[in-house]
Amino acid sequence: MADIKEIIAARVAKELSDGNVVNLGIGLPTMVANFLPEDVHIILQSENGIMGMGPAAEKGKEDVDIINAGAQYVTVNPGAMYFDSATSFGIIRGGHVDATILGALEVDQHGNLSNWIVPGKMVPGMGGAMDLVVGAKKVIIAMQHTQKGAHKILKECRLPYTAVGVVDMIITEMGVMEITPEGILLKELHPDYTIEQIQEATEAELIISPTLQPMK
Amino acid sequence: MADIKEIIAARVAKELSDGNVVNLGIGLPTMVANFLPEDVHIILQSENGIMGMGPAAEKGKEDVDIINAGAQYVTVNPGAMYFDSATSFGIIRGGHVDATILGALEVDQHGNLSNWIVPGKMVPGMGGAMDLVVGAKKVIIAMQHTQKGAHKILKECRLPYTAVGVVDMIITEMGVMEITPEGILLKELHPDYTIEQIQEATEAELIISPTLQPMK
Amino acid sequence: MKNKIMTAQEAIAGIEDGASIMVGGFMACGTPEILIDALVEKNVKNLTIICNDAGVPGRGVGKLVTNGQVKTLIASHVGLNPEVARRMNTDVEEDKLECILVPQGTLAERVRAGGTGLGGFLTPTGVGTIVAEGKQVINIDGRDYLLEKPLKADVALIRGSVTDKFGNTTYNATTRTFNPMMAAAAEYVIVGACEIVEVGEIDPNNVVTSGIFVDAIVGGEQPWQI
Amino acid sequence: MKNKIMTAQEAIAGIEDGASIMVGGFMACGTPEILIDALVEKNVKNLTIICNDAGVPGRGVGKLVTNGQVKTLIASHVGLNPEVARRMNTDVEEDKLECILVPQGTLAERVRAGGTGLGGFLTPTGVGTIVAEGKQVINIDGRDYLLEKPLKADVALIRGSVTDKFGNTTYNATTRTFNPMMAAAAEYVIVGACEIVEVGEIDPNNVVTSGIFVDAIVGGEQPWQI
Repeated sequence: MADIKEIIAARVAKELSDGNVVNLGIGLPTMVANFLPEDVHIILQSENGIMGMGPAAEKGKEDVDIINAGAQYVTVNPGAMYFDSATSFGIIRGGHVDATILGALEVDQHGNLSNWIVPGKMVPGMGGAMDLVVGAKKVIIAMQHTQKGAHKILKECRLPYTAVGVVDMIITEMGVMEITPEGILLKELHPDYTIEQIQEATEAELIISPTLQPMK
Repeated sequence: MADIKEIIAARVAKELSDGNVVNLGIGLPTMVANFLPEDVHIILQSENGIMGMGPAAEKGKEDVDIINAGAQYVTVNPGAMYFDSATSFGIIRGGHVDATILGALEVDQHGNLSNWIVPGKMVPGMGGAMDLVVGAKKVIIAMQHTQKGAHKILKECRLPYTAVGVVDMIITEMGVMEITPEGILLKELHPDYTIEQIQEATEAELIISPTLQPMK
Repeated sequence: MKNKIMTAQEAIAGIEDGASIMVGGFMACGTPEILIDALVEKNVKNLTIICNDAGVPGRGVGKLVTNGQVKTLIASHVGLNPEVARRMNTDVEEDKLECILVPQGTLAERVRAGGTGLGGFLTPTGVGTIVAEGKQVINIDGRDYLLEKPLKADVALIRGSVTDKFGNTTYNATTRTFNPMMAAAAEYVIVGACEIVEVGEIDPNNVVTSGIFVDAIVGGEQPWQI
Repeated sequence: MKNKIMTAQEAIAGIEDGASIMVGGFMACGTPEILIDALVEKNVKNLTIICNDAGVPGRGVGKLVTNGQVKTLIASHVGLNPEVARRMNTDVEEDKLECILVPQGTLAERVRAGGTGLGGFLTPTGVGTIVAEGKQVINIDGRDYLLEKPLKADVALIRGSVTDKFGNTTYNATTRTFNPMMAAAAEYVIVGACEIVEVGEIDPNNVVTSGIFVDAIVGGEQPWQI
C-alpha cells in the first residue's frame, strides 16, 4: 500500500518544475513534496492562508497559530506570506497556482471530477476543492487506479461533480494519463502492467499514445 | 466669499458626531474639520488609502509617501491605517463611511446629484465621487446656493448625473435643506435671508418646515 | 474616544436567540474561544452560524454545535466534527441542524461582498455542479459563471492577535482566515484579543482590520494549547 | 531561485508597441518613476494605460502622455493633467488619446476581479448615470446593480517600498493604492523598488504582495522630491 502511494507520489513529483506554485491535497498528494529532486524547489500554497509553507512542525516545537488546511501544525519557509481566505482564493481562482494535486472518487474522459459526495455517507463539504480545480493552471489527479477493483476512471462520472472539464492529468500506480479533447490518452504505462490490464481497470476507453513510454 | 464658505462649513460641522467616519471632498468641505467642537473627534477617510487622516503636513516636514485624495501632503493621527484602493472603496461602498461632504453643480428635489460634467468643458473624471455618494450613509452637499445667480437646486438636474436619489441634505449660506420623499424640506433659514429670497434662489419648490429654525 | 473594552459577557449581551453570527477561523485556528465560551454560557439558541467549518468537538463553533445552539450552519467543510452529521440526521426536532455547504472561495468572497457593498459576483466555481442549483448562470466572454450573492450577519466574532484600544487589529500567521472580511460584514463586531495595546502602537502599514469596524474588544484570548 | 533583479531596461525589454500596461499609484504617489522613465526612453507607442489617473505633467503616467505614447487611457480622473484634454481634442491623428473614465471604486474592483478570476461583480455605483450605458443592470433583492467586468493587462508596473529578492513587497503609507491588485492582474509584473532586501527579512504577516506575482525587480526607485 505504502509502495503504491510512493510510486504515484514520485511520478507526480516529476510534473513539477522549479518555482512552481503548488497546492497539495490531504493524504497521498502531501507525499509528493518528499520526492522532488534537489534542484526543484516548489512554493506550497495552503488555502487557509500561506504562500511558502514548509514541512510539518517538529513535535514539541509547534506554533499553534500556524496550521495547514488539514489542521496540522506546519512551518513556513523564508519568504513566506500569510493572507486571509478571500485573498487565498483570489490567488487560486485567479490562475496563480501552477498545479493542484488531489485525489478523486471518480474521473471521467471529459475531465469531469467527482470527489466530494459518496451517496449514503456523510457529506463533509467541498472545502476549497471546487475552487482549486477550477482555478489551478494544471489539475493532476493522484490516486490508486481502482477502488478495491471498482472502476474510478469512467466514461461518465456517476457521483455528483466537483467540477466539469477541469482535470488535465491522472497519475496512478498503473500509468500516466492525459485528458484530451478526444478522450483519455495513456502516455506512460508502469512496467508491472500490460495495456490490457490497465484498460481492464479503466471503464473509459484509453487512447494509447503512439509514443507510449514506461512510467518514470 | 471666505465668509460664505465659513458659514457653510461651520454649519456642516454641526451634522457630525464624535466617532463619525467622514470623507471630505476637496475645497469647501475640507474646511469643515476646522469648525468641529472640541469634544467631537471625527475619523477622516481619504479614498486614496487612509483611515485616520490628520491635518496638512507642515511646510518642510512633508512625507512624500503620504498624500490625500487632492494630492496634498498630509499627516495621519495615532491609530491610523493605510490600505489599497479596492479596500478603500470596499469601505466606502460597504456603507462604513458615516458621511461624505462634497460640492455640486446641480442637485434636484429627488436627491439626484450632478457634479462631474460641465458641457463644453473638459471632463476631469468622476474620481471616487460616484462611489462615495452611493456608499456613504449620509450625503451632505455643501455649496453656495447659486452659481453667480443661476439656480443649482433644481426640479430636475440638467447635467449628467453623478448618482440618482442619493443626496440627504443640502447646506448653503442661505439655509439647511433635507431631501424627503415629498421634496426639499427647508429646515433652517439663515437670518440674513427671507423665505422669499431662498425660494427665489431655488428652482425646486421648497417645503417650509413647520418648525423652521434660524440657521445655526 | 468611546471605550470599547469590556468583558465577554458584556460584549455578547445584545446577542439574542435567532441571531446570525459570523465566526472567524479555520478548524478553530483563528476563532475567538473566549467569545464562543461566553455564548455557550449564555445559551442563546436557534443561531445561524457562518464559519469556514464546524470546528472540532470542544473547539471553536464545535462547542456551539455540541451545545445545541446552532439551527443553521453555513460552512465549506464540516467533516472534522461528527456531531454535525448526527444533528443533521436526528429525529429530535430541537436538536436538528441544517447545514448549507458553500465552496470555501465562494464563501470568503460572499462575506467580502457583504462587507463591501457589492450586490454579488460571478465565479466559475461550482458551474455544472449541484452548487449551481437555483443560481443564475451568466456568460462573460464565452465562459459561464455563477452569480453568487453577498452574505451579512448581525454579529461577527473576530480573533485578534494584537488589537489597539480603538479596535485596529492584526492577525498572526494562519489565524487571519475569514476574520478581516467578517469584521466588515456584520452589524456588531466583537474582537477577542490576545493582546491589547495603546492606540498608535501598531504601525498603520500593518493594521489589517480598521478599528472603525469594531464595536467591542475583549481581552484575555489565549492561544490554543496542544 | 531564479534571479529577478535586473535593470529597468532589461525589465521592460519585452514591452512592445500596443501593449496594455497597468500602472500603480495615485497622482503619481506610488508610481514607479524609474520604470516610467525607461518606457519613455524606449518610446514604445500605442499603449493602453490603466491607472487611477493621468498623473501630472512630468510625473507618473503624465510623462507617457506628454511623450505621445498613450493611445488609450483607462482612469478615474484626468483633471490634474491638462495635456490629456489637449490630446483628446487634437486633430493630429497620431497625437490622439482616447480616455475611458471609470469610477475609482469600480476601477479598483475591476482590476481586483481580473487578478482573482472573477467574471465580474455587481456594483451600485453608476446606476442611472452614463456609466451604466451598455451595461447589464441586475436587480438583487430589490436594488439595481451594474454588472462590471474584470480588467487584465499584459504588464503591471508596481512601486514597492521594500521588496525582497523573491518579490515579496510592502508599500509605505499611501503609495499602496492600486499596486496590490495590479500585481495580480497582469501577465508580466515589474516592481520598481525603493529598497531590496534578502528573502526572509520581511515579516510574513506584513507582506502585501506575494513574490509569486513578480517577474522582475528593479532597484533604485527614489522618493519624489518636493
